[in-house]
Amino acid sequence: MTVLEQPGSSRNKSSLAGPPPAWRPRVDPAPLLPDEEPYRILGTDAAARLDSGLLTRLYAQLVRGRRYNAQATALTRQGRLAVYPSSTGQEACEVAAALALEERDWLFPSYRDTLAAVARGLDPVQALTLLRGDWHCGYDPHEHRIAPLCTPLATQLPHAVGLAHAARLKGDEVVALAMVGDGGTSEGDFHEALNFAELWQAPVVFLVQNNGFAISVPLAKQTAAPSLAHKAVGYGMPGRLVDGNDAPAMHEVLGEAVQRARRGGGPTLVEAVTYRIEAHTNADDATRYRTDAEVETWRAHDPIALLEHELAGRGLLTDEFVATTRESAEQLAADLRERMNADPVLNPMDLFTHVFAEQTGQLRAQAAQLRAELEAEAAGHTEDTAGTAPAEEARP
Amino acid sequence: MTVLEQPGSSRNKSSLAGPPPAWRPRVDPAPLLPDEEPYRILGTDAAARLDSGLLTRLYAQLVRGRRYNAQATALTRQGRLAVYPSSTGQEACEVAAALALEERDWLFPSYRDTLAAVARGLDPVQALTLLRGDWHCGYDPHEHRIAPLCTPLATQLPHAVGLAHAARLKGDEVVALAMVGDGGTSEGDFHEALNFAELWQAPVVFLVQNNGFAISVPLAKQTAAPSLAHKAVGYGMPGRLVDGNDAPAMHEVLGEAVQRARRGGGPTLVEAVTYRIEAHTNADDATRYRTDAEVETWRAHDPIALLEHELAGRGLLTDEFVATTRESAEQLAADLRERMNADPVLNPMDLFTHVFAEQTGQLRAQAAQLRAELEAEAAGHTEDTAGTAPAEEARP
Amino acid sequence: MTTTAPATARKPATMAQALTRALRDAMAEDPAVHVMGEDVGALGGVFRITDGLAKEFGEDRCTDTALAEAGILGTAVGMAMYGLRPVVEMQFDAFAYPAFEQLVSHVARMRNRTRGAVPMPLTIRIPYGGGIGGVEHHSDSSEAYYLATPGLHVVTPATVEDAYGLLRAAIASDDPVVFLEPKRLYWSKAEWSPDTPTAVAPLGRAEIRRRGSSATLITYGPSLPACMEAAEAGRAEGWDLEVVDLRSLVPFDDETVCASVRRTGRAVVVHEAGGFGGPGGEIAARITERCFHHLEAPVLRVAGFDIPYPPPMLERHHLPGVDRILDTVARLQWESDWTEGRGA
Amino acid sequence: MTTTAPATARKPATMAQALTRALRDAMAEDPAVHVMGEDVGALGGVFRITDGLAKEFGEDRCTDTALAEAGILGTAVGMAMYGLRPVVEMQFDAFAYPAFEQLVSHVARMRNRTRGAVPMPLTIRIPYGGGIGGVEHHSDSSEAYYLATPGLHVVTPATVEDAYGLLRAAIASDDPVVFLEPKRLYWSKAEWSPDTPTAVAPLGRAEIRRRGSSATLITYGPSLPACMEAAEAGRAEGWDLEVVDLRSLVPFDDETVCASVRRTGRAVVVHEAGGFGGPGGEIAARITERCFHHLEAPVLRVAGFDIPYPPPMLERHHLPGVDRILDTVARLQWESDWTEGRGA
Ligand SMILES: Cc1ncc(C[n+]2csc(CCOP(=O)(O)OP(=O)(O)O)c2C)c(N)n1
Ligand SMILES: Cc1ncc(C[n+]2csc(CCOP(=O)(O)OP(=O)(O)O)c2C)c(N)n1
Ligand SMILES: [Mg+2]
Ligand SMILES: [Mg+2]
Repeated sequence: MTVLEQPGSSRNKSSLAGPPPAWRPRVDPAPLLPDEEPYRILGTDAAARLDSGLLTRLYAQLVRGRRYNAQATALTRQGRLAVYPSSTGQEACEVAAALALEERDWLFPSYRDTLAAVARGLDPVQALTLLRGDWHCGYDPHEHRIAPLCTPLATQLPHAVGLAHAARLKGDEVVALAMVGDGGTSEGDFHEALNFAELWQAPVVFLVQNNGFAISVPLAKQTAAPSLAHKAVGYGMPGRLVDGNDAPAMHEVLGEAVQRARRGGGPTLVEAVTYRIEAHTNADDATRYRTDAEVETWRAHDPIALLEHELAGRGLLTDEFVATTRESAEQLAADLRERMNADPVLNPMDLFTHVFAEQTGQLRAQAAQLRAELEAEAAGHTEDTAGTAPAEEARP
Repeated sequence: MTVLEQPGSSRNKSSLAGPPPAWRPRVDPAPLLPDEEPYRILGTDAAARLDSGLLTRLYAQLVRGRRYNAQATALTRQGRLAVYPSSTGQEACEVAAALALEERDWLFPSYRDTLAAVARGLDPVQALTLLRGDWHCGYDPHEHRIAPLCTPLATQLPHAVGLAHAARLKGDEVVALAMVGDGGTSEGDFHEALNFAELWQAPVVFLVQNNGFAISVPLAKQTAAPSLAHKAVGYGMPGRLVDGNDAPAMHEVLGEAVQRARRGGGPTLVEAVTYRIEAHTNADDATRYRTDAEVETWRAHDPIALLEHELAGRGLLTDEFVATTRESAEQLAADLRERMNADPVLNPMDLFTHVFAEQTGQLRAQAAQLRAELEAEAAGHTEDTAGTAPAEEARP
Repeated sequence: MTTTAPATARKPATMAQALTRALRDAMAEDPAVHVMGEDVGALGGVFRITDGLAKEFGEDRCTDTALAEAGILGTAVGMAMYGLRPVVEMQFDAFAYPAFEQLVSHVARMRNRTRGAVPMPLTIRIPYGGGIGGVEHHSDSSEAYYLATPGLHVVTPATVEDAYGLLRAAIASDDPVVFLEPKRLYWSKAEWSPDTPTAVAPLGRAEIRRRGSSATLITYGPSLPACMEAAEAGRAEGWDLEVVDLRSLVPFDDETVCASVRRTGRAVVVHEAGGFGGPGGEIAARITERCFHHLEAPVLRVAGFDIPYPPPMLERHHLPGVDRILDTVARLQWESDWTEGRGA
Repeated sequence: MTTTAPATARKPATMAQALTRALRDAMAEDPAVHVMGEDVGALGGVFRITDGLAKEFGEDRCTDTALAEAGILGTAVGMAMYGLRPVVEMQFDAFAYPAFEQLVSHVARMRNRTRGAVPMPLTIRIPYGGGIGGVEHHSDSSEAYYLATPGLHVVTPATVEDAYGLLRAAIASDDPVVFLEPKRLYWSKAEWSPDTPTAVAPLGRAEIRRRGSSATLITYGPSLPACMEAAEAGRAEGWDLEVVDLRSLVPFDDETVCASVRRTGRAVVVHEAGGFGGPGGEIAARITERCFHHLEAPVLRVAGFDIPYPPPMLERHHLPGVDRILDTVARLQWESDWTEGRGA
C-alpha cells in the first residue's frame, strides 16, 4: 500500500528516469559565453588584414570625437552647457556604435553618448540641447533614427527592444543598438530588456561601455561577475567581450552583432572594456575616488594612440594626414563653439505646447496665465530694467 | 607627429598589451555553471548512501504536505479561504526548504509557500491567514523567523539579502532562504537581489521553484536561457540545477548551499525543476493553457511516488508505516478543517491600530468615525436584523 | 445605471464583455493595435478581458509577455515609437508599480520631450480597486499617482456602455491613457447593444447620471453604484441628489461639475481611494476655487480611510457605502446647527 | 528664516552641512543607523551630504551600493527587519521611481501587515525639486506620490535648523519617513549652533515663520523663501501676510494651519509640485472642510504648472515666484469685484 493509492488516483507508475523531457527550453550555454580576455585586433596578427581605408576613417572620427569632447567640456566652463558627461577615452566605442548602423537602423544613446549621435550624423548643437538646457531633446528622433538621450539608467534598453520587435513584426529589417554603462547593468530594466529581447528574438544589440565607474563607484562594487558579458548567458544570448579602446575590434564585433540581428539571429550583448578618462561630468571631482596613477595606466592604452601605432606601422600617419584630420576636428570644434555661444531662442509658451496632442482646457488656462505674466514682465522691463533679461526668453 | 602630441600631454607611449590588468573583477566562470541535467539521487547509485531515517522523515513530511494542500484547496470550495495556490507536486521543494534551515535562520516564502512555513513549524491556520482574508499576515515573523508571505513577485528577494547582510554585519551566523517562482525570475527585483547578494557575500540561498508555469505562461515564454540556474553566473554566483521532485536531492543541495552561506562562502542560486500539478489557484482554469497529457507525464514523476519506490526497495514501506503516516496527515487536515470552520474573530478597529507606531490625529478621527458607524449599525441590528451579521466582525 | 442611447438589439452584457469587444473592434479596425501583458494570450487574462484575442489575431497581436511590468511597459514605449498602438494590461493595480518609472519618466513625457515628434499612443489598462475579496495587493486604488503625473490621461468607466466607448477612445487617443477598470464592476450588467456599440465617447467629459437639486455627488468608476443607491435612498430624507460620473479624471471636466454644483450649492466627492492626497482633495479644491459664492457648505469627501487596503474580511468597513455617503450629505449644513471641526 | 533657539556659538552653516551633521550624530549615537546609496561612500554623495561618513564609520556603516534603487530600498527593508535603521539616499527625485513598488507595497505596509511585529524604521532621503538648473529628471517634485501612500511619513525641511532637527527625528522614528530635501536650499545659509544642535523636533508640527493678519501663506521646503519674500513685499500692498511652514506633510498639522486661517480668513497654498493632484488640493480641501465659515475667499493655490518639469533655461517660468504669489493674494477677494471662474 502507498499513500498515493487512493480512489480515483493510479499514480504508482512512478518514473525514476528524471523529470519529463519538456521541462525546460534547451540551449547549449557554451557558445553563449564570452572569451576570457577582451577581443582585440590592434597589436595582434589579425591587424594585418584590416583595410587601411577603414583605419583612416576610424582615426578621423576618433580625433574629431576627442576634439568634440574637449570642446563640450570647455563650453561648461563658459556656462554654455549646464553639464557635460565626457566620453574622452571612450571614443572608439562611441564611433564604432555609430558606424555599425545603417541609415534605417536606430541608435538608443544614454546621456554620455552624444558623440555616437554626432558620429551618426546628428548636428552637435542638436545633440547637446539636453545638456545645454534649452529643451529635453534637441532633434526629431525619427529624422536620424536616434532616440532621445536617456538619463534614467537602463530605461532606454526596453525601448530599443520594443522598437526592434515592432520593426520585425512589420517586416522591416531594422536593427536597434542600445548603449548603457557598467553601472546601468545593475538596474532591473537591464535584466528585463535582455530577457524580452531574446524571447522575442528582437534585432537589437546591447552595447555596455564598461568604463570602470558609475560616477564614483568602481566596477568591483557594481558586480562580482566574471565579466558583464557573462550576464548574457542568463538570457540565452551570446555575450561578447571586446577591448573598447580598440576601434577596429569594436567596429568588427558590433558590425557582426548588427548583421546577426538583421539576419534574424537575435540579440547580442557586447561588453566594451574601456575607461572614463575624465571625471563623471564637469561637476564631478574624480580625485575623491581614484588615483591619477590609475588614470595614467589607461592613458597608455588610449584608443587614438593604439590606432596611430597601427597607422604609423603602415606608413599612413603622415604629417599631412594628421594635419587634415586635426583641421577637420578643429572645424567641428570652432563651429560648435560659435553656435553654442549664441543665446538660444526660447519661447516659454512652448512649455504647454506638447504636453498632449490637443491642449486641455486646464493647460490653456495656465498658458494664458503665463502669457499675461510675461506681458506684464515685458512691460515692466521696458520701464525699469529693459535689456537686462534676454528678450527672446520672455517672448510669448 | 600625432594628434595626441599636444602641449601638456605625452601620451605616445601607447601600450599594445591590452587593457590595464585591473579592468575587471576576475572570477572563473566554470565552477559557477550548473550541471546540464538536474541533480538527482533517487533512481541513481547515490541513493544507496541515503540514511533511512532521513528518507522516512522526508516521506512523512511530504505526505502531510500533500494532505495539507488537498485540505486547503477543499477549504476554498467551502468559502473558508479566499484563494489557495496549491503546492501539490512541489512538496519536495517546500519541505526541503524548511528542513534545510536551522531555527536561527530565516525563511522568505511567496504566496505559494505556506507549506514550507508549516513544515518549518508554523501553525497552518496562521500560515493561511493571508489567504483566508482576515489579515495580511497571520503570525509574528520574528517568532519562527518566517517573513510574511510575499505576493508582489520577487520583491521579497532583496529583503532576504538585506536581512542576511544585516545578520552578517552583526556577527550572527544566520542564513536566509528565499523562495521564488520561475516567473518571478523575470522581474527586475530578482536581478538586483542576486547582484547585491554576491557583492555583499550575503548568507542567502535563492530557491527558484521552476514549476513550468507563471499562471498560464509556460517557461518557454519566460526565458530562453539554458536553465534558470545559468542566470547565477551573471552575478558571479554558483548556480545549481536540481530535480525538485527528488526530496533527498533537494535536501542535500539546499543543505549544502545553506552551509556554504553560513561558512561565509556567499549566496547560491538553486533551480528546482518541478511541476505545478494543480491549477495556479482554485480560481484558475488550467485547461485553457495546458493538456491533461502533460500533467500526466509529471504525475508519473511524483515526489511522493519517487520516495515510495526507494522506501519500498528498502522494505520500509510497510503497511503500518504508511498507515501511521497517513494518520498523522489526516490529523493535520482534520485539525485544520475544524479550526478553519470557525469564524475568525475580527475587530474592524484593527484597521487603524498598526498603520503607524503612534496613531496620528487624522487616523484617530477616522477610527472614531468607524466606531460610531459600527455602534449605529449594532444598534440597528438589534432592532431589525439582529443575528444576521457575524457579531464578532462588527465588534469595535 | 442604464444609458440613453437608442435601444437597437440591446441585450444584457457585462462590463467585462464590453471591454473585450472594445479591444476586438479596435484590433480589427487598426492593425497597429497590439495587446500585451501577463496571461493575456491563451488564458485571456485573469479577468478574461482579452479572451479570444490571441486566437483571432494571432500571438503577435495579443502577446503573453514575460513576467516583468517595467519590461512590458518599456517595450511598449519602443513599439509606440515605431508606430504601433500598444494596449498594455497590468494584471492588478499594485502590480503596475514596478512600471512606475517607465510610466512617469517616459510614457508621460516622451511627446513633450520631443516637441511632439514622438507621441505615445499607449493605453495602459489597470484593473483597480477593491470590493472583490482580493487578498493584499489586489485591491489598491492607485489613481492619485496617475493624476499627479502630467502627460497622462486618466480615464475610468462606471457603466457597460462607457467601458466600450471610453476604451475605444483611449486606444484611439494619440496620448497615453491610464485606463482604470473597476474590478468590482467587471460583472455588472446592463442592457447594451453589442451589435452597434455606441460611438466612441470623447475623453474628458463627465456625465450626469441622475439629475437632482439638493446637492451633487461627484464620483467615478467603482463608487458610482453606491452613489446612485444613496441618491435613491436620500429621497426618504427629503434630498434630491444629483450624481456626476466624472469618467475622466484627466482631462477634468470642470464645466459639467461646476455647473452642477452652482445649481445645487452643495457637493460631496465620493471615491474609494484614500482620502488624504486622493483625487477628492483636488476636486474639492477646484470646485471651491470656482464656485465659492455658490457653496452653502464646504465640499465634503467620502473616501477610503488613510490606511493600507484592508484584508477581504474587513474591506466593507473601508469602502464608501450608502450610509457613509448619506451621513456626509447630512453634514452639508442643512440646518443651522453646524459645528466646524467635524470634517473627515 | 532664522529660528528662535538660543544663540550659543552660532555660526553660518548651510543646510547641507546641517544634514551631514545630523547623519553623523545619529550614526555616532546609534550603531543601528546605516547609510546606504549610490556614491555615498568615498564621494560623499553627489551633494556631499554623506561626506566623511564612510571614513569615520567604515564602509559597512556608510555603503556605496550597486546602481539599483529597488535593490537599495529592498535590501534596506530586510536590514530593518533585522533591527537596523537604514538611511537610504536616493540620488535624485526621479531616480527614486524604480523603488516605488518596494516603497508602496512593502515599506509603507510592513508594520500594518504584521500588526506591529515588523516595524520599518527607515529613512529615505530624496533630494527634490528644481531651481538648480538641472537637466531632465533632476528636478521633480514627487511629494504627491508619497503623501497619497498610507503608512509613510513625509517630511521636508525649509531651514538649516530644521534640516538637522527633522532628519534626526526621521531617523529616530520607528516608522518609515520619506525625507524630502529641497535641492535649491542645500546651500542656503543661516546662523546655527553646530556645537549644540537643536534637540530633535517632533514630526508633524508646522511652524509659523512669520506672523501676519491679512492672509496665510501655507508652504513647505523649497517654496518657503519665496513666501517669506512675498510676505515682505506684500507690505507695500498693505497686506500683513502670515507664513506657515508645514515641515511635515504626513502627519499633517491641521491645528496650526486651521488656527492661522481662522485668524486671517484667507489662505494661499504655495508649492512647486504640479497643481493638479498635488498637495495643495488636499491642503485647500481640508482647510475648507474645517474653516468654511471663517473663509472670506476660497483657498487659492500657487503651484507648478501641470506639465513635465521644464528644461533649465525655462524653469523660472514654472516655479512659484514672488510675483505669482502676490498676484494670487490679490485674488483673495479683497474688493467686491471678484468674478468667479478665474481659478487656476
Ligand atoms: C535610475 C537612475 N539612477 C541614478 C541615476 C544617477 N546617475 C547618473 S549617471 C550615474 C552613473 C552611471 O554609471 P554607468 O552606468 O557606468 O555609466 P557612465 O556614467 O559610466 O557612462 C548615476 C548613478 C540615474 N541617472 N538614473
Ligand atoms: C509584481 C507582480 N506582478 C504580477 C503578479 C500576479 N501574479 C501572481 S502569481 C503570478 C505568476 C507567478 O508565477 P511564478 O513566479 O512561476 O510562481 P508560481 O505561481 O508558479 O509559484 C502572477 C503573474 C504579482 N503577484 N506580482
Ligand atoms: Mg560607467
Ligand atoms: Mg511557476
